Amino acid sequence: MNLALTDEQKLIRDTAKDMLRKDGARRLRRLRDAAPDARFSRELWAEMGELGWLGLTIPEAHGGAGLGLAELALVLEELGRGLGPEPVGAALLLGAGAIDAAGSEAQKARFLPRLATGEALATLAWQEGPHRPAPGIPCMTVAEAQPGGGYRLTGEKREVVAGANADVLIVSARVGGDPEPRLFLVEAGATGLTREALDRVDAHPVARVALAGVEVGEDAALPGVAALGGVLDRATIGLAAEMLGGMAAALEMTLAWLRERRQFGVPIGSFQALQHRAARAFVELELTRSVVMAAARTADQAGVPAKALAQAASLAKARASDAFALIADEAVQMHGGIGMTDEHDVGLYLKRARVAAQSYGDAAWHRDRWARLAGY
Amino acid sequence: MNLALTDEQKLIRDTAKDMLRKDGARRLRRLRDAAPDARFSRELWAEMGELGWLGLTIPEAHGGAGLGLAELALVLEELGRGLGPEPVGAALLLGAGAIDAAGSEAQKARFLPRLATGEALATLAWQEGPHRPAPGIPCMTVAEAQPGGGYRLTGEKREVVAGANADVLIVSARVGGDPEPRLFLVEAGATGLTREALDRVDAHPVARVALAGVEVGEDAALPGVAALGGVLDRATIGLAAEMLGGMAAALEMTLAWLRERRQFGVPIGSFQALQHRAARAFVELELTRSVVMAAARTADQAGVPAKALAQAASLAKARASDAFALIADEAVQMHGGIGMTDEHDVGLYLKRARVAAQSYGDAAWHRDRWARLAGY
Amino acid sequence: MSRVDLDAFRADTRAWLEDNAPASLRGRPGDMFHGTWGGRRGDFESDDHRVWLERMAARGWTAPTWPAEYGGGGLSRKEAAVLAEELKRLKLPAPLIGFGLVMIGPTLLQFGTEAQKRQHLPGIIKGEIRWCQGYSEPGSGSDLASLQTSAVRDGEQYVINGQKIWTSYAEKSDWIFCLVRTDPGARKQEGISFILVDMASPGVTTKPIKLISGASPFCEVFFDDVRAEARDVIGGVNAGWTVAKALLQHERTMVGEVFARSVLGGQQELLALARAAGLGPPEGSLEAPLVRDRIAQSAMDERAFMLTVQRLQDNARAGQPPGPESSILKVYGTELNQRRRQLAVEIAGADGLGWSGDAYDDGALGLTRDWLRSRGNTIEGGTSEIQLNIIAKRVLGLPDAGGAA
Amino acid sequence: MSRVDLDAFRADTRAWLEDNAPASLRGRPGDMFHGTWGGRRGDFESDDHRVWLERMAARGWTAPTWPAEYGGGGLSRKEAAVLAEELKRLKLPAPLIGFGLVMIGPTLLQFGTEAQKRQHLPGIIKGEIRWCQGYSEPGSGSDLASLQTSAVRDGEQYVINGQKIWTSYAEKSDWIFCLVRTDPGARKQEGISFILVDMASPGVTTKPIKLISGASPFCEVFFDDVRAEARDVIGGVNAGWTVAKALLQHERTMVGEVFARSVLGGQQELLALARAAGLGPPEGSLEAPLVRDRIAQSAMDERAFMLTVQRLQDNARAGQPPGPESSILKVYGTELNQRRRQLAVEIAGADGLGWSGDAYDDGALGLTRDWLRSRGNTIEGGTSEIQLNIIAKRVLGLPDAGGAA
Repeated sequence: MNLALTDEQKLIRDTAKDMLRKDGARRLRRLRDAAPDARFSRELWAEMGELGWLGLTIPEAHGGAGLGLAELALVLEELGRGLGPEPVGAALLLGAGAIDAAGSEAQKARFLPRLATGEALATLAWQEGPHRPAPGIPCMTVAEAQPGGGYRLTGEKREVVAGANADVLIVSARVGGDPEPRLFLVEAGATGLTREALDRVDAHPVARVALAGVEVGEDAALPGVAALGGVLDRATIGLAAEMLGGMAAALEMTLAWLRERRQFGVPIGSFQALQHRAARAFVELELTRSVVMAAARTADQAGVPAKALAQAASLAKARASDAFALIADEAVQMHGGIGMTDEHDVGLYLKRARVAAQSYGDAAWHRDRWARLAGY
Repeated sequence: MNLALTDEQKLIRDTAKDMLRKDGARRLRRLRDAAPDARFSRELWAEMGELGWLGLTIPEAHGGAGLGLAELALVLEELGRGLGPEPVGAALLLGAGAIDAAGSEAQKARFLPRLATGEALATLAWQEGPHRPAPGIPCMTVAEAQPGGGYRLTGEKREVVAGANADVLIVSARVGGDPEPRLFLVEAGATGLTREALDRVDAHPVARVALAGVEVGEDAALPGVAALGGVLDRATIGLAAEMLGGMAAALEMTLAWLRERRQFGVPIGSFQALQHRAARAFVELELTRSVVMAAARTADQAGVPAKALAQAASLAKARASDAFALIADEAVQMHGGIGMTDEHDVGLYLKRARVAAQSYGDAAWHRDRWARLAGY
Repeated sequence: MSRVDLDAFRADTRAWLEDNAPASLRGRPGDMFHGTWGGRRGDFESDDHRVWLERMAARGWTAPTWPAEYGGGGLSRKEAAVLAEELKRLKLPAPLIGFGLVMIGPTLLQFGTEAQKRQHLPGIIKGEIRWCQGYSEPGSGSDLASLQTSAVRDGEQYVINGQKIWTSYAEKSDWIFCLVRTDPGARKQEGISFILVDMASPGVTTKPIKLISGASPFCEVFFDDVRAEARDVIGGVNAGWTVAKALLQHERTMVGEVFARSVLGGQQELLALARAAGLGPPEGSLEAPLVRDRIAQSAMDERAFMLTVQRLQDNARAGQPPGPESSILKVYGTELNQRRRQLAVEIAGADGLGWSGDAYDDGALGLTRDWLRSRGNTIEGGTSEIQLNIIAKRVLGLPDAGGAA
Repeated sequence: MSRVDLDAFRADTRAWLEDNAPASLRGRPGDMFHGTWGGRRGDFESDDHRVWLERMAARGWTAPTWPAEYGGGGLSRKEAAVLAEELKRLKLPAPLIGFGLVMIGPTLLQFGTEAQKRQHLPGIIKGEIRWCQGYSEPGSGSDLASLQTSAVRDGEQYVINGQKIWTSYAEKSDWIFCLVRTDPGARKQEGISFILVDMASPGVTTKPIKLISGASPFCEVFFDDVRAEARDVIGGVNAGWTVAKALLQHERTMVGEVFARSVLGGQQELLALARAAGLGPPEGSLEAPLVRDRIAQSAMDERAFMLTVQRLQDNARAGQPPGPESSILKVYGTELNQRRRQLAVEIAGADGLGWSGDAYDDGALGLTRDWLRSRGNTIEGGTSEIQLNIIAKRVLGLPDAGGAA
């Protein structure tokens, strides 16, 4: 594993910087003024597809670029820096990711090319409570095998990223007595499917999804079993990458303010107490960068064991959660009153930091998992 | 409850300051150069008794001053400020305290007057493991009732304050199937009693005590049952008061150094990062003072419920543990290299802070108890 | 006053309250920020609230210890304590709250001339005039003394131009107490005056500031050739900094005490949230040990803070007046509240992250907003950094490096 | 060098090591602080250690990448990496450790004249001369440039008077590299020279400093009319500050990496302590959830730190040389170690608080001493405060307030 960027990776990062980071906060503000179920721009999405962002990690055979999570992480970092609200990580790592990890060749051929172009959006509906569940808590959504073939899905899902906007929902559900859920493709128009877009504090698109006996065909079941864990771990790493970008931007914005804002006749950045706190924030940022890069590279290793992937993901997410929260809090505090105003962007980072910290398992959840994986 | 000092209390504090605080570190250094079992000066003890310190909380009927823990706490605070190693808190709150709380009138009349003068030293042997035990872990020392009357004590005790020097050990032991231990008086010369003085990092006198079938008479059993908890809570508050003194002294010593030490042409105390850390240490000190004073006053309330006493003790000890550790760490750090040398007193506070933090239950233990007492 | 007299006062007070306190208000104690603010545009939650204010104000019991000659209650500290106890017994709300009673009133009592007291105190006590504070400016936050709003003498008046920011409830207030620069040539602290301005004066405009929590408790206030009376300068021309500092210290103590009250009951709230989030059964031991430890820590910090508030009050009663130590309360109380608000959101998980909509219940939406609002606690009323500077220099005597505080 | 050549080098190296590395040393990799320090008084743990040093030094493999002309190995970075891997494969200790190899040697390579390199490098490489560092003085800690030890020119020599402090292992060292003031009239950084002094010179005395942990790894060094050669000034007279700073940065990187290695295995140690203290069964889930959480936090911090060390190394190999970012490693690595040492003592409880005596086993006594010693980590080698100053100013570009760093 090499933790320096290759020239190709630098190029991807710089391109993302020019196109995805820029204007992110403006896009976010525009979307948050829209109704919750309109917090997704199909035009922009198609444009992103055209530019190749949405196929980055989709195999070349299915119309993607076939790149790794190491590359996607750079894109998500830039998106996070700019506060961009587009569900790129969820679409690629949860939606396309689940189909790629667990789908049949036919399912891949049917969906992945449309996802890569941005023609369609897929997401994963897996969460059922306000927290990521502790081990041993079963999935409550059930898929009853139907006498004539196919399944009937019943249950409720929440915190589904872009759930109100997706064309395809991949739904986790238990079949019979199996403890591990399986994954099922549910298309947007399905009878019995209702979706309620949420107005969450970060204004990112997210929804609750109810399945009241949604009937799907035999071909809606993804054949891969036990794939959910790996898909979630990759998405968790993607989220940590986005958080890395967010904390980097919040810190940079704060450093600029510390240099510019004058009180008592000097820039406030010359006050040593603030300098030391900024330096500590930077140390946390740098450590987070290391674990995020390492996690993405671990995920890209061929045949990586599930345990190694889980450890890397938990390491990245636990640290990113704590570091982003710390840096966002410090950023608002160091901005002073202006940081508390809605018109300043720094508060948007604070909001995103908290939502992200509490998504896909918070820091304590991931420390618990780390210990469990290490056998204690 | 009034948290301001009365004039009488101020007088006690000032007297203790002149006599107990002064020279404490010198006394400690002299004792730590002695063998572990010689870490107690009987002459100094008698002198303290003569001056009235050792009878402060012993009832007037038994030769003491009959004052409260609020007053003793001021004395212990001054002792702690000066690093005085004399087991005043243990002697009064564990030794005399147990006899006062659980003893018969005859036992009180026999022992308390000698303890008040310093002619004899009593302590309590209750701890059996490296930590204060979690609830539900029974006392392993047993007292078998003997056919001819009296008891036979078998077990091991550790971290017994002044255990190698005490004339009387009060030993907790289970009788028959009772879950709660009873207390027994064991005199120093008893057959089957062995005591090993420990060389602990803080150089305070402490010992391991083994009881290999020590036989005691019927009159060695203290009649009061279920008194141990209250005695320990009072001693815990006493320790927190000593810790309050320690942290106050460590902070004052550090403030003096910050004013005096010059680097880069200015006193290092003019560096804002150090100023803010010193200010935060002071905030912690002031909060600790409040909880210690409140706990001592709670203990002095007539008929105080056991739960209220336990809550007050846990509040005081948890906070004192964390605050003293923080302040001692900061004190060494702000002293720089000189703070790491054996010849400077600041390191002695660091050592005492850690021992005290981990005695009678650490901060986490007391938070756990607080939650239990509050029903969650 | 003897114990017998006090007992008689208590009996009288109790009887009067039983007779006069509207039944609908009993059991609704309110707090420092929720109650009747009064003022020209004062609206009341109910007619009973208005009656309650009028009856209490008539006795001067909106300001129980202020001199009776200005309309105050003229009570001794001990009598006032008895009144507070009796109000608490019936769980009655304060008849009137606001910055008149806790900020400008005490300042007038300390620095005002007899004429100024007679002019302004009765309106405060009766709840007829609501006050706001004009201190900070966009370029003068922590460095308050660098303020630029100018006041130029013109006959018996001053003409004021400039901008204030972070003025609480400016749009609902009748008068503002302001710091203005009356001598632009003097060293910065020495050219400042403390002046009272009628918000109805021509040239005063206000604009609300929307916070990250969505609320707008603060305003910008603009002064465009606003004319104020020279007789409304408090403490002397160019001597306003002394007045301002005394008021700030008072504000810190108050903010600390407000937080002391607001943190009460934190343990029960957090526990209820944890149980609701499935982290424990409806009663008994919590199953999430880390959350349990943090709730206990928060509850114990809360108790330690309350005891510190009490200790400083007890010391004050024993003749040790509150000094810069009040900064301790400001620093600790605000950070304690922030920790508690964040913990509440963490316990609630995704349920604590809603912004609006039926998918979240009102309690849950309050968690999000309260958490966001709490981030400002360590900024408003003197940042934590300023408080730490004050502690370091004025309490601990550490040497000045120049600059801040 | 092509992959084929590297493979050949690996095969040769492996064969040579199999033939030459004493069997008794295999499986004993040692660390940065435990190994053969060499020097005139160098004693060896065993004859095999001496043989191992001699054989490796003969090939220059004590300093693999240093030029062969001075006795070094003359290996490329890639070859040196292969050698390191092969040593690791057999778990062999470094043949030689010490400040000659990691501090003064690299400094001589960067700043020394040809004559200076020829004079001093071979002794370092062969392990014949052990070096120590004379930087700090009692009055000059963080403010190193205020140092007062004077060196006055006298013919081809300098006469040195003054005192150094915090010199590691001075009493066991043969030479010292020193900062001395050669121009007392110049501005403080500009009158300093970097000079090499033989510790056997008349007038040099050393006195150990006892630490709170009981150990004495540091000394005071006194110079009383000590004569050093003018040819042993490195980097030019009055130009020593540049040399000193380069060496300090190197030291910080090294200290960070040393901590990186020393924290390895922290999780297993803490777990074993917790199980021994009865907080969990010999295998499987720990029953003390708070301790478990802290062990996990510590282990995860350790892993994050290791990955950061690796990332900076990978960046360096990719052509991004280590700059002031190395201060990150110093700050974080030392605090991580402190947290770990304190956690170990807390887990052990009363068993982790012994000072001496049979009542405590050796492992337990080590816990106490290691915890105490760790408190110095954030002071020695540039305090955390200095590192944070460096990060704030040189990495983050925050404005200088004058003074420190």
